[in-house]
Amino acid sequence: EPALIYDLGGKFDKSFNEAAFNGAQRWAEETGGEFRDIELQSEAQREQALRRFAEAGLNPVVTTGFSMATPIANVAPDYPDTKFVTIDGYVDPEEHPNVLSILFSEHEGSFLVGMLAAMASETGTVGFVGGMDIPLIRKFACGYAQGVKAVDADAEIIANMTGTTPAAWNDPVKGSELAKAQISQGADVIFAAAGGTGIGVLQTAADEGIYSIGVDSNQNYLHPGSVLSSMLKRVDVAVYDAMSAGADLETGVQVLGLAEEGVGYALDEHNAELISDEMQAQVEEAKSRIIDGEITVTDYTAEDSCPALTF
Amino acid sequence: MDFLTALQVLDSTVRLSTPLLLACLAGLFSERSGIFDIGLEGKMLAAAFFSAAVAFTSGSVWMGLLAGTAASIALSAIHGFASITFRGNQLISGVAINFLAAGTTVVVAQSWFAQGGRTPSLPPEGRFQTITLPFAEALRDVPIAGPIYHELISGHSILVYVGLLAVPLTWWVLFRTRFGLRLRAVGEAPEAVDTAGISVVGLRYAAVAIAGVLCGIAGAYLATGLQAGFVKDMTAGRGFIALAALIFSKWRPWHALGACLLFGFLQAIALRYQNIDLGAFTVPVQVMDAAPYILTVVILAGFVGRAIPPRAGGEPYVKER
Amino acid sequence: MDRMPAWADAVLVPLISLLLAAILSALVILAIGESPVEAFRLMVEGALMRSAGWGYTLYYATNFIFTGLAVAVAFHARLFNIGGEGQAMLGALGVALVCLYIPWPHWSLALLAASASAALFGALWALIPAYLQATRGSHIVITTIMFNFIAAALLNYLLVNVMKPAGMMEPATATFPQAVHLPTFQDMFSTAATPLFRGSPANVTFFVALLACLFVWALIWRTRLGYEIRAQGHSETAARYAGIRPVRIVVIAMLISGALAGLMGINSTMGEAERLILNSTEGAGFIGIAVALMGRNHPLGVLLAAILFGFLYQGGAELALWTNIPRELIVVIQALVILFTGALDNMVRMPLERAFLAARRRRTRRAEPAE
Amino acid sequence: MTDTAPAIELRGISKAFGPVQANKDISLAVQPGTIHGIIGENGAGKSTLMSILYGFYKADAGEVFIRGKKTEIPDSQAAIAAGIGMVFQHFKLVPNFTVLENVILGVEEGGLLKPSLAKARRALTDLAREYELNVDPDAVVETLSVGHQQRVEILKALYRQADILILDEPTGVLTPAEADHLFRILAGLKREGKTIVLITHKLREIMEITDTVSVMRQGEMTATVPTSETSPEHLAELMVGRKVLLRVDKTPARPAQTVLEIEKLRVTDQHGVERLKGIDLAVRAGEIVGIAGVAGNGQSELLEVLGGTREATGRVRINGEEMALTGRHADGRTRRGQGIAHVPEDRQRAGLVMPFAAWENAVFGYHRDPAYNRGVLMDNEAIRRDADNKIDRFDIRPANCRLSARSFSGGNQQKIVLAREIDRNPDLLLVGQPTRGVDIGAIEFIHQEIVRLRDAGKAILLVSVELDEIFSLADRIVVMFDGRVMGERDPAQTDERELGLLMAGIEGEPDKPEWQAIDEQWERVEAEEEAARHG
Ligand SMILES: Nc1ncnc2c1ncn2[C@@H]1O[C@H](COP(=O)(O)OP(=O)(O)OP(=O)(O)O)[C@@H](O)[C@H]1O
Ligand SMILES: Nc1ncnc2c1ncn2[C@@H]1O[C@H](COP(=O)(O)OP(=O)(O)OP(=O)(O)O)[C@@H](O)[C@H]1O
Ligand SMILES: [Mg+2]
Ligand SMILES: [Mg+2]
Repeated sequence: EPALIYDLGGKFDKSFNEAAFNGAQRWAEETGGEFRDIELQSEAQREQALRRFAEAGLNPVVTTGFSMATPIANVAPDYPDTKFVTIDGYVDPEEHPNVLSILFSEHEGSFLVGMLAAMASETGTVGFVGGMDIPLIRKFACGYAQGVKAVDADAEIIANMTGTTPAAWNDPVKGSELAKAQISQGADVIFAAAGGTGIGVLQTAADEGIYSIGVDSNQNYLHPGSVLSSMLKRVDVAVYDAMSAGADLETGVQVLGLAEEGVGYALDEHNAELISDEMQAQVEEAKSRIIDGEITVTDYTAEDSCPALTF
Repeated sequence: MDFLTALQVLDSTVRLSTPLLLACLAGLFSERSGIFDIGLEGKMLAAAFFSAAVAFTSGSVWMGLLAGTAASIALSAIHGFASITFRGNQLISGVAINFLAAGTTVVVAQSWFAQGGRTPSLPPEGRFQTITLPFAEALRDVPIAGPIYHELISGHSILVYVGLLAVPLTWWVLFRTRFGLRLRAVGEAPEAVDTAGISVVGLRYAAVAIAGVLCGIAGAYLATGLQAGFVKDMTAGRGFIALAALIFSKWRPWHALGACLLFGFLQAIALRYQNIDLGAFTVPVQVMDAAPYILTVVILAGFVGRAIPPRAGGEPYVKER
Repeated sequence: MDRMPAWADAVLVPLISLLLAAILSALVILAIGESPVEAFRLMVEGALMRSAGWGYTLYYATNFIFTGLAVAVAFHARLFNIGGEGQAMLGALGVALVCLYIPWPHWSLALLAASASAALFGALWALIPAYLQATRGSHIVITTIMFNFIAAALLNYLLVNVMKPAGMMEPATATFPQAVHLPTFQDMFSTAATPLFRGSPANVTFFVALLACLFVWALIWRTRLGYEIRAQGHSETAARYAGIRPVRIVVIAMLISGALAGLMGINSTMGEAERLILNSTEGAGFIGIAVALMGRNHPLGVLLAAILFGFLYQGGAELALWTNIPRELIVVIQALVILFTGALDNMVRMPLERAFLAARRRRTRRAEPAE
Repeated sequence: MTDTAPAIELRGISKAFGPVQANKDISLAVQPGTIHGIIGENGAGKSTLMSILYGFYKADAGEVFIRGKKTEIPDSQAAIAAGIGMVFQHFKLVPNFTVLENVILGVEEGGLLKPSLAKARRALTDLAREYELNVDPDAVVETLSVGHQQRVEILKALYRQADILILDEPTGVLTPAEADHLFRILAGLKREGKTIVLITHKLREIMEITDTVSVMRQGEMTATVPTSETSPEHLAELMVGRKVLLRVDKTPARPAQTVLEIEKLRVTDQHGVERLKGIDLAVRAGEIVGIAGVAGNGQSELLEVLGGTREATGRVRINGEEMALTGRHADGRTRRGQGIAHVPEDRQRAGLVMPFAAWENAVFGYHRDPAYNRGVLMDNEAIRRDADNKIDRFDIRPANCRLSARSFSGGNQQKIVLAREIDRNPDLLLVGQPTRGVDIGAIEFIHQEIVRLRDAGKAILLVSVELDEIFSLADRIVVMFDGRVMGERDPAQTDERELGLLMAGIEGEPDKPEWQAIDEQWERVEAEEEAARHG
């Protein structure tokens, strides 16, 4: 029986954690298995949940969020028979042989939606709304900006952050206002990587008749015809795979990028009309070139700086 | 800042100020009657949820507004029960209400919609649409005044106008009606009200109920006016900012309007100008994020001075010790 | 002269209030289709029947003791310090600076220095609101709310741009060196034969918190300063008459309050996370308000209320682990506890008082004919 | 007259506040068209009884008959409807409302204020003419003198067409002339057939104006007698249950060196109103200087400046040493160091911290004295021992230093303050209203203590609104009016009338009726204040 630990954002954040939940659901439905899960409420519960699940014999213990890396590193040696999976966190595989670190190349996926944004934009100005100014969000923003510039070197990118308290992830009203401010500055495509705040961004984009781009899960269905696409981060697949592997899970470090289909952009019936064949062709080409290594997308967190955007 | 940008910032100011204003006036009624209210946040949140939930289920935004207001009034009733009838500590009661709303909204939302403490997205008829005031289109091209009318004054949802009208109405009620006279009296000298043969308890409940209504509208505006649904904790501390605005305004309606517009304006500015580039140096986004709060402190310390709350505020009315 | 014996007021009233809160909570749990009995069993077993459960309960309690005491001290001077959250954040920053940039030979020295630094940073963050209140009359409620936001922005900036090790994903500092690792309850009380508090974060800071309770008690009820703080809190006119300078009291009380809130940083940052993370306070500053009010601003009350909240936190974690009850239900239970023990206590007290008075009347009436 | 029903009849009224039995089975009948006095010690239950009649408190048992008809009075609305009006001992006015707003509160006409205000304005003009009760209808109540605030209370009752008027200690705050004026109004009301109940501590007033007098003691009605058949001494005995000395025995003063010298002392309050307009005054060792004046004429400010709680300009010397009037040395702590002790006018707000225990209050202001401290900690044992001593010497009851100040009666609270201040053996004792709200027995004791301190060669500055008290204690009388010293008199060579006029700012013989002259003075002062506030 596997276990899943969601990050503080909670199970139903409409993006990252929810994707993890969906993956687990799918696994449960397909295999008829059961899994335990917990929504963390405080920092100290990270280790606690790991330990309690490990003690209860649950295996593997899958976790979401970069903040789980350190707790897992602390706990894993105490439970050598349990496999731990950290999605987004990095735990040294040499030291901790029972840990699988799954990392996503969000910058690559963001690059692709950035291209879409630039192509869809008529004003040459696109926006980005982040939840909080943290490295992960900068990684999204940076990949996005590079994609935009790749299409239109003169394009302007307005990047905003919502706030500095945890409320920043759940403030759709502020998301709306940021979107409006960006629209008034000329943006006609906005990429929201801001949890619950993003709901407000997408809503406003739909209300104001511009495009928005969703994040993590496929959010195209929220406002068909307005959500240009979503930057997919296939946490669901990662969770599904980990749970399917069960106790035999192979540990180490997995980096899921475009090549592994770990990230991508969403194309479905809700946005089919928005993405022309030409746009799709260009993006697909860039995708394969990234996979081939012809294009390198800078990972902000690796360099702590971004060629296309200053923070 | 060019004219158009200024208009847009002011437009944003109006939207950001409205929930603050409604909550602030709610606090004003309550505190003018001698009942401190730090539960504004919770009441708004409960109203936001119930308005969205009922607007979604019933398909009518007005039903939503009604339900949101009812939820907010229910919390007001708890506050009244604790602090008027049972003479409990008004601060504790307010804290409890904030917790209660934060927890209940998500628990109920989860068992109702199973979308993780969120309501589904509202269809258009479940939302307050923006309304275009008469002649807005026609006057659009008149220089200066045209854009001001079209951009800034017209084109908000009806609750914004309700909020703005609530200011003169509050002033009028407080200073021109019998009810207002009694309300102000009960916050200053409840024993005078009592010996004049008026029920202190009744007046205070009335004030708290009005606070419930106004918070209800504020919450409904957030969820069904500005947004199309409820997200957990979506009030994001606005109740506390409203409280600050109330103290800032020294419990006066027109000043409350000023204070809320100021807070809204500072936020709008901070949202609009997040990355100020000073050539060699970009002002960090965190500085802009904190700017409204820093400026508030500066203004408070520099210009506002001492705020003296209603004399009987915070203390339960006890005749027989 | 009293209407009700002191023991009844101190024990009976809160107990009955808690019972009412529990009954209502049970109804809520029932309403969402879960079993309240099972839920309470899980909470009690998880929080109180295992040493590790206690380890968590006391860890949370430690945080709440500090923030609760902070609110309480300010309250004695009739200052409503809503800024515990921001002060605690700064305190944590102070801890991190000391632990990261100074090589310590032993944790005890580091603890002393970190405590001093946490207190200093917390106090400094309270200083501006205090000074503005004292001299300009700027309402402390507004300024401390604002300073919470400013603290969050400051910490966000520092962690992302300055203190984060290069290439790291998380907006957090590096882990503190092993030398400043504080002994946990596990380190202190476990033996090879009987492992206790396994993996739980309760650490030596809990004793610092107990000392802080003692300190606050002595300060408020045994020192001249405390005497003056209380006098000022009860009546500024009287304080002025007695030659107590209000500016001084406001500033000092807030400095102490801020320092206490800041001390929370040693528990969460040095004791648990062992690095400075963005979300190190997690709203404990606000819980402190409830804790102080419920504890009637007395250190002993604060201690008990903090443990009650620690229990709710830890019990809530257990619920989240083993049931499908949403975590927000715990928030509802907390709300009910605050409401019944804090705000609706008179609902219990008034009838009790009447009952005691009636009982006494009966006693005296029966005694009279005998005279 | 005998066949008409009493205007008020109370039967078997009982009322307990928790464990305190404030009224025990009280019956009382008040004949219509009479003035009925009620006297009794502090805490005897007078106010409680009348508050029950007015619907402020609910009686535990008993019945009320108004004009012969049994009447339920669950709240004040019912009392007002029954034609009862009450002027409370502690005014029930909204301080930041205007006179008009206070008058209409509760009896507004309709939902809007405008018509009510207009109507009340007209009615007030009529009432003012009819009863010589002038007040500016637009003045904010907190800016009015206490006397005028009382008028507002009376106007409120008359506006509500009360024909039974209850006045609870109305003269405590009035000058003799104002009191006379009030009594003339009451007499007029009586002539119109209205019934008046008057509660007072002043036996002279009872003798002067009432038709019947009832005496209360410890919650019980002990006697009701026609005023013509009794005497002050008899009443005092009925009240206290023993013989009381109504005058203080004291020897002539033997003033020595000057202790306190005040020159050109000025104070401006936070509204910009000048409260002291250049005071010159000296107090010598071994004398009691009594400052007479109506409350609100700068006496409080004078005491506050000297006590260190208010800043001022001018010069003050204590024992020849210059006193700081501004800055951080103008505080109570410094003053105490200079040998000044201060019994403040308002013991509950300034002199005591009400929730503190008696022992804590017994060192309040002197809590930094090394005798009460051991290192950083306070020596609570020593403080309690000290408090027990004081309780013993000043016969403070109950003799339990662990009770909070709140649970002592007014007189005993005052004794705690006095004990604390007199015990320091100060060079200069500032005393404000030492016996306000204190009953006859305690007054006797407090006066003796003050005189004893004088005889020990200390300087004493006494402020009191009670002329009786000034006369019986002061060796010199200084009258203050509107922030100025109106003049100084030798108590042996002046009388209440002369002082009363001085207290109203009138020197020599006025050229119109006294009360009219007084009224004009007050109005001038209030107008000036209003101007200063807005200027
Ligand atoms: N709020 C209170 N709580 C408890 N007891 C009180 C309270 N107020 C008064 N008492 C008690 O009631 C008694 C009478 O109080 P009150 O002030 O009326 O006394 P008093 O007769 O005026 O005494 P004194 O002559 O000394 O002024 C006191 O003994 C006091 O202990
Ligand atoms: N609201 C109250 N709560 C509790 N006790 C009260 C209250 N009002 C009065 N008492 C107590 O009831 C008793 C009677 O008080 P009351 O005010 O009627 O006395 P009084 O005769 O008017 O005295 P005074 O001359 O001081 O005005 C006192 O012991 C007093 O302490
Ligand atoms: Mg009385
Ligand atoms: Mg008394």
